[in-house]
Amino acid sequence: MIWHSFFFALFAALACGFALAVVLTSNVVRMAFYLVLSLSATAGLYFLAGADFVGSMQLMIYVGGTLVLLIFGVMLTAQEEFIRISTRPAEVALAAMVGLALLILLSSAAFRVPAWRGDTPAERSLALTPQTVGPIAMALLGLRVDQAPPTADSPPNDRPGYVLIFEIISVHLLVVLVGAAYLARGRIGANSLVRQDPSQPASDLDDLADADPSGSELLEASQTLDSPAETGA
Amino acid sequence: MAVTLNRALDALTGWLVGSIGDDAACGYALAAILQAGMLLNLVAISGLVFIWLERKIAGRIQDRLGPTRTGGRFGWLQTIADGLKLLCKEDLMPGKADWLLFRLAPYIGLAASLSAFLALPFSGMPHPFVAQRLDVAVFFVLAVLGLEVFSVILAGYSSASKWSLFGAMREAAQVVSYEVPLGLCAVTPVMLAGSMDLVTIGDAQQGGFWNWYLLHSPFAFITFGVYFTCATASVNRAPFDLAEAESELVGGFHTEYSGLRWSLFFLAEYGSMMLVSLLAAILFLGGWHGVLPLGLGSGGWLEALLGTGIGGYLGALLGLVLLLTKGLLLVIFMMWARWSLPRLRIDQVMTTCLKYCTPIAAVCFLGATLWQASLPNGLLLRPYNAELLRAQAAGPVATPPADVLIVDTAGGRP
Amino acid sequence: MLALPSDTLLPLLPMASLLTSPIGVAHYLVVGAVLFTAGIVCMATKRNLLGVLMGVELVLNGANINFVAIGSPYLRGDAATLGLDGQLMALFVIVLAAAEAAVALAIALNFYNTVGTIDVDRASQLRG
Amino acid sequence: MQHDPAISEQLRERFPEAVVSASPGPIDPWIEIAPERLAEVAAWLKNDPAQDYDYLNGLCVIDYFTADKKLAEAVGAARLVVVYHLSNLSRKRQLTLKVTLPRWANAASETPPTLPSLAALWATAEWHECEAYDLSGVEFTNHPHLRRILCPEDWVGHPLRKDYQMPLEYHGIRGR
Amino acid sequence: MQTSVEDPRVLEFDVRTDEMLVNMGPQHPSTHGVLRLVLRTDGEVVSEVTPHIGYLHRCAEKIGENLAVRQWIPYTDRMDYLAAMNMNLGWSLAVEKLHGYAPPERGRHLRVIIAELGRIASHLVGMGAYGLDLGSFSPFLYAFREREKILDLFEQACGARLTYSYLTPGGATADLPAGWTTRCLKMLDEFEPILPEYHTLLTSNAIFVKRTCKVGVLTADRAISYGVSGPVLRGSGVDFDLRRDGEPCYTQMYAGYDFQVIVERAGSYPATTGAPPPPPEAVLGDSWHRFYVRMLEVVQSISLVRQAIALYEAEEGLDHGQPFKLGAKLPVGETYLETEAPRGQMGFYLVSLGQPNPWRARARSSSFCNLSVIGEIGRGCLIADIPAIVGSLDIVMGEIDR
Repeated sequence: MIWHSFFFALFAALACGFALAVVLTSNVVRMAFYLVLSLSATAGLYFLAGADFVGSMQLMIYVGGTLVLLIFGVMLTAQEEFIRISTRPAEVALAAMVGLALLILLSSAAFRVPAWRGDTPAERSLALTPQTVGPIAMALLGLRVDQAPPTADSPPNDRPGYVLIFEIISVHLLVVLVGAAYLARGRIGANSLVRQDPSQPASDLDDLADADPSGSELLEASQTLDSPAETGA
Repeated sequence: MAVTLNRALDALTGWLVGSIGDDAACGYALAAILQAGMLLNLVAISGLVFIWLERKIAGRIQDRLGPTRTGGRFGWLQTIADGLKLLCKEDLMPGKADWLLFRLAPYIGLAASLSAFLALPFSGMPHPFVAQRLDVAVFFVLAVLGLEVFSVILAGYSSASKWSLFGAMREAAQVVSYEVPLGLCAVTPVMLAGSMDLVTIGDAQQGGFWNWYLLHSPFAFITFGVYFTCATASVNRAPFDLAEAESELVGGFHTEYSGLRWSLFFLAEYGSMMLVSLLAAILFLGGWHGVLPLGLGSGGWLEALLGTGIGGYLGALLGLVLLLTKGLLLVIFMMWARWSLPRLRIDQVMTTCLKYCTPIAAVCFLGATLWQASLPNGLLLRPYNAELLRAQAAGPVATPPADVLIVDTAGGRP
Repeated sequence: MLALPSDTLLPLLPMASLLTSPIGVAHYLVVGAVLFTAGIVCMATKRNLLGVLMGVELVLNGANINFVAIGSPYLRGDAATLGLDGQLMALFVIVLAAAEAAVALAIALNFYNTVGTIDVDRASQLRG
Repeated sequence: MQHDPAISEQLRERFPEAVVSASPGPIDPWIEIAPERLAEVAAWLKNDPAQDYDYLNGLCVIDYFTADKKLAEAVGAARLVVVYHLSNLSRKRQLTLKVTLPRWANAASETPPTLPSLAALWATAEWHECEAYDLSGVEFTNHPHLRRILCPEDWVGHPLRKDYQMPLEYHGIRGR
Repeated sequence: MQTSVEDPRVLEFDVRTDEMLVNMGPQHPSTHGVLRLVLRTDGEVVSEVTPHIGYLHRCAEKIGENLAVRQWIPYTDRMDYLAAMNMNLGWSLAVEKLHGYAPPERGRHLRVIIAELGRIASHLVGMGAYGLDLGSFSPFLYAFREREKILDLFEQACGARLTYSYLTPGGATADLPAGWTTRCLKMLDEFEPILPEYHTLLTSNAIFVKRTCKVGVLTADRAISYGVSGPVLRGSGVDFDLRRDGEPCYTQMYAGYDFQVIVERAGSYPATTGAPPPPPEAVLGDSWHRFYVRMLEVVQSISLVRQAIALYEAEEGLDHGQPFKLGAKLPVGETYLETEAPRGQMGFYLVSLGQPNPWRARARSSSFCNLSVIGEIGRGCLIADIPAIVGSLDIVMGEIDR
């Protein structure tokens, strides 16, 4: 058990430490990097808890997919003035107080339940890893092979699995991805890409880019520019 | 292997320290260090060999000799000499770079490349040479391999160079896209073996090349082709090496790197090349089993001759050699492609992935499934051994013998 | 390795059982709570839209740790089942988080295209 | 590729005051055009279906100026001559036009002489006119982007002028 | 409220990124020397290409005004240093045109041999470097292997391997050494069967076709307007080659030779053994066609060298043409002559006031005009297309900057 404790301490420290780093840093690229480390450490915690499949999925989908997407987004928008956007100190102080209170509440709640304290640990061998892939797959198909049947002679497949949720989530994912692809498409006045004739004056967008980015006129200019429906109607 | 090694080491340390801990803590620590060291050496040495091999192959393809001076007439020591040179080079960092990310990025890539080897078996039952046998080994390897992209993205971003940024953007788009068909292709052997455990998958293909999943069905054959294409793309090898396209982006993501950090990127790249090749060998090419039934495994002539102990280990060792040979051949194929083909354009790379590889992989998966279902004993709908699973999950009550794991979920194939 | 003088000093500290008692569900829950709180604070304080998104990811991961921990047979000391419900829930959360991230990112990019900034405090109007 | 023997007569007929002189030449014949009429002559040569000089091989500037008394007679009056080499690819015809300009529009302030740009007729002219401006100091009006193309932007002087002196120093680099 | 957008200046796009100005060069692997291209990019899409040249400017024309015509020959070497023989030839012919001189027959055939070998060597570099631009390293070394053999031949003829100063006003500095033609024919016999391998590696390679077809399309009209020449012009389908259509004093060099201008006529190229047909996706005037024209010209030049060697050996006299006296005064007059160099029409303009050195020596560079199209055909392509386009133009900075 000593290794379990040791690795738990290690991964927990990494996960919590980098989660705090995400909160504390103001550089958005660093934030994304710390988040990667935090979530990877979380995957380690899953492995420790015997959830190999979830751990792998965390690494593959969350860290390898979602966070890459996130960093992609950061890089697309990471202009000088947006990399560091600082928050007002008062807000920070308020958030820290609320957060601390929430943390104490949740932690104390966690230790209220005696069964959760880990006083009666199940023994396990480090050499063997749990075989959860098959049961999870069967559960997603509606078969719960992992639970003991209520009676000895009842067939194993009359208990509800997760087939409905699985279907819903699959359809949901499809719809969401199509929607996201549609949403990400933007519309904008002619930028220099379509400006074939170099002598033609630069479009509004270029003026926009040249303008002082912190000015409020930028916001208004971009809003008028990007509502073609109004100008067309 | 871990358990056997652990027992031996625990006895050794116990003898040295004078008492045997009930937790076997020292043994596990030593076993872990030893195994990590072995894998590290494997990657490092194979990196050295591959770089030499790449130069030699490139030379031969281009009507040259390649390295001939350092280390005899074949230039064996050329890579070591180059490595020493790189060690001595100044570690430069652009003034505007994000120092933390810039410094860390190469290590992330190397760590990801190395970690994926943790779950990769080098031999089958009864002595699976694997650092940590996982039930989800296939996905674990692919998932950890996918983390390598962070090193490229962060290196590209933190270099404060436009070329690096372009390389990073390309890499991000490319790797995330290619993980989809790569996973789809890897699912086909998983489906055929009925397990994500690489040891099980490898052992399901024993007994000659006609049992390899490559030759299982036409669909599986095509799947292998798609897998290898996508694997080449996901480890950034030509013709998909857009992130470092030297004719367009100077050096891509590693434009600003020099010296040791620069070489770490390449160590990671060669490690990943080896990894995807070994994975391909296990998933499709029979893994550690010979082209013809050699009888090296359990119940073979080797065990009959030398006994299950030494004979078994010797057989596993020979299996390891076989697996490495297969992996090496695939790596050489990648090198051959690199020195023969022009590079694709980024939009063509994405088209290849999204319009060709992904649909083909999906169709082949379906096809292979139907093919398997139409075989006489192919259907997977056997009574599921729930009791055994429960027993196993319950822990030490029904712990099977240490080195014999349940190959229960295997599909219809022998 | 973690054998500390637990009898005398540690009970005086709050949550000292974290270090002395064997690792159980509660320890995982505390990690989950830290991630959850960090996420909440992140969402509340960050002005960068993507920072807010990262806070959401942290919150979801905190919840996920709870799911996995409560489901884990090793931690509960209950080896009768494989404890798959927690893992399955965690899987669903991961998938939904991927979907959520895709949509949120699409919104963020659209926001950026439209408004020309990524600072949420600067988007004071709902039109555009 | 031949010179059209009739072209000088046609030009004289159509633009009587534009043609300053024409030489049948011992080797290459050429026609000299008045600078102020260059644009319309060029447009006619390009667009008239009977002429159709669609290809501008290039243009260059010759500086006739010398301080050497022995050469003064051969050089003649100080002037700049801009030479245009035109071709008609389909009929394999070629034509040489010359335009004589003063060396300076205003010698005191060293204002370069001007000539209308032909870049709108032949895209070739765009870069060649830049080169002529850069090296010989002829300014082309209505040019889309007249700039120093070979020398650095902040270079002083026009190197192909006969009286050009290499600067003693350029950004700390010794010139002579 | 209408949602569709009528304004053509409003377009839909996937993800907007910020415009970025990128300096490609002057130290960049694929800008063929010290060319600097300033790219205005939107993501990977290039919205504007601005070439900046002049990094190799030596004011060779000014130097030419201060040297005797034969002394300027080494400077012409350094213009298009990959086809220095053809540069020598261009200036020599211009000087000879001023003198009204024609070299003896043996010298004429010698010049054809040398000029066409120079064309082969130059096109080989163009081919190899183009492969390199597209990320294929091996063809470069194959091309250099063959080029080395040609350079060996040049070395035997004149003693130099890059800047030859061999052809000179009046003829050549020396006759070809004994046995040279045999070695040359042997080299050609070895070289010719290798060409189909290059076609396999590049011309008909699927990735190569994908990378070059419909990339950097230059229509015939624009090509003529920009004054491009050589394979770039013929790749756009303009049937023009100075070896056939040039001035008499140049075309007479090729009198009696059997050759065809390599250009697409009525949808097909002149039949060439071993060359694959154009792929269906190729458009006339794109990068693929420019490359293809070069490949076919290599084959044609081999045939021209063979004819020239036969004629050269059949020639009775031993006079290959004696170089003009170094300090001899030039006749008064002026002349302009363009010759067909590998990269296009290299024109030399010579104004003489009767001194030994010209009053004005002007070099009209083909690459200079060829490069000027990059701003037009490079607009709207991807970053990866820029090396593909620049490589297909096959520029040499020494010639552009002079």
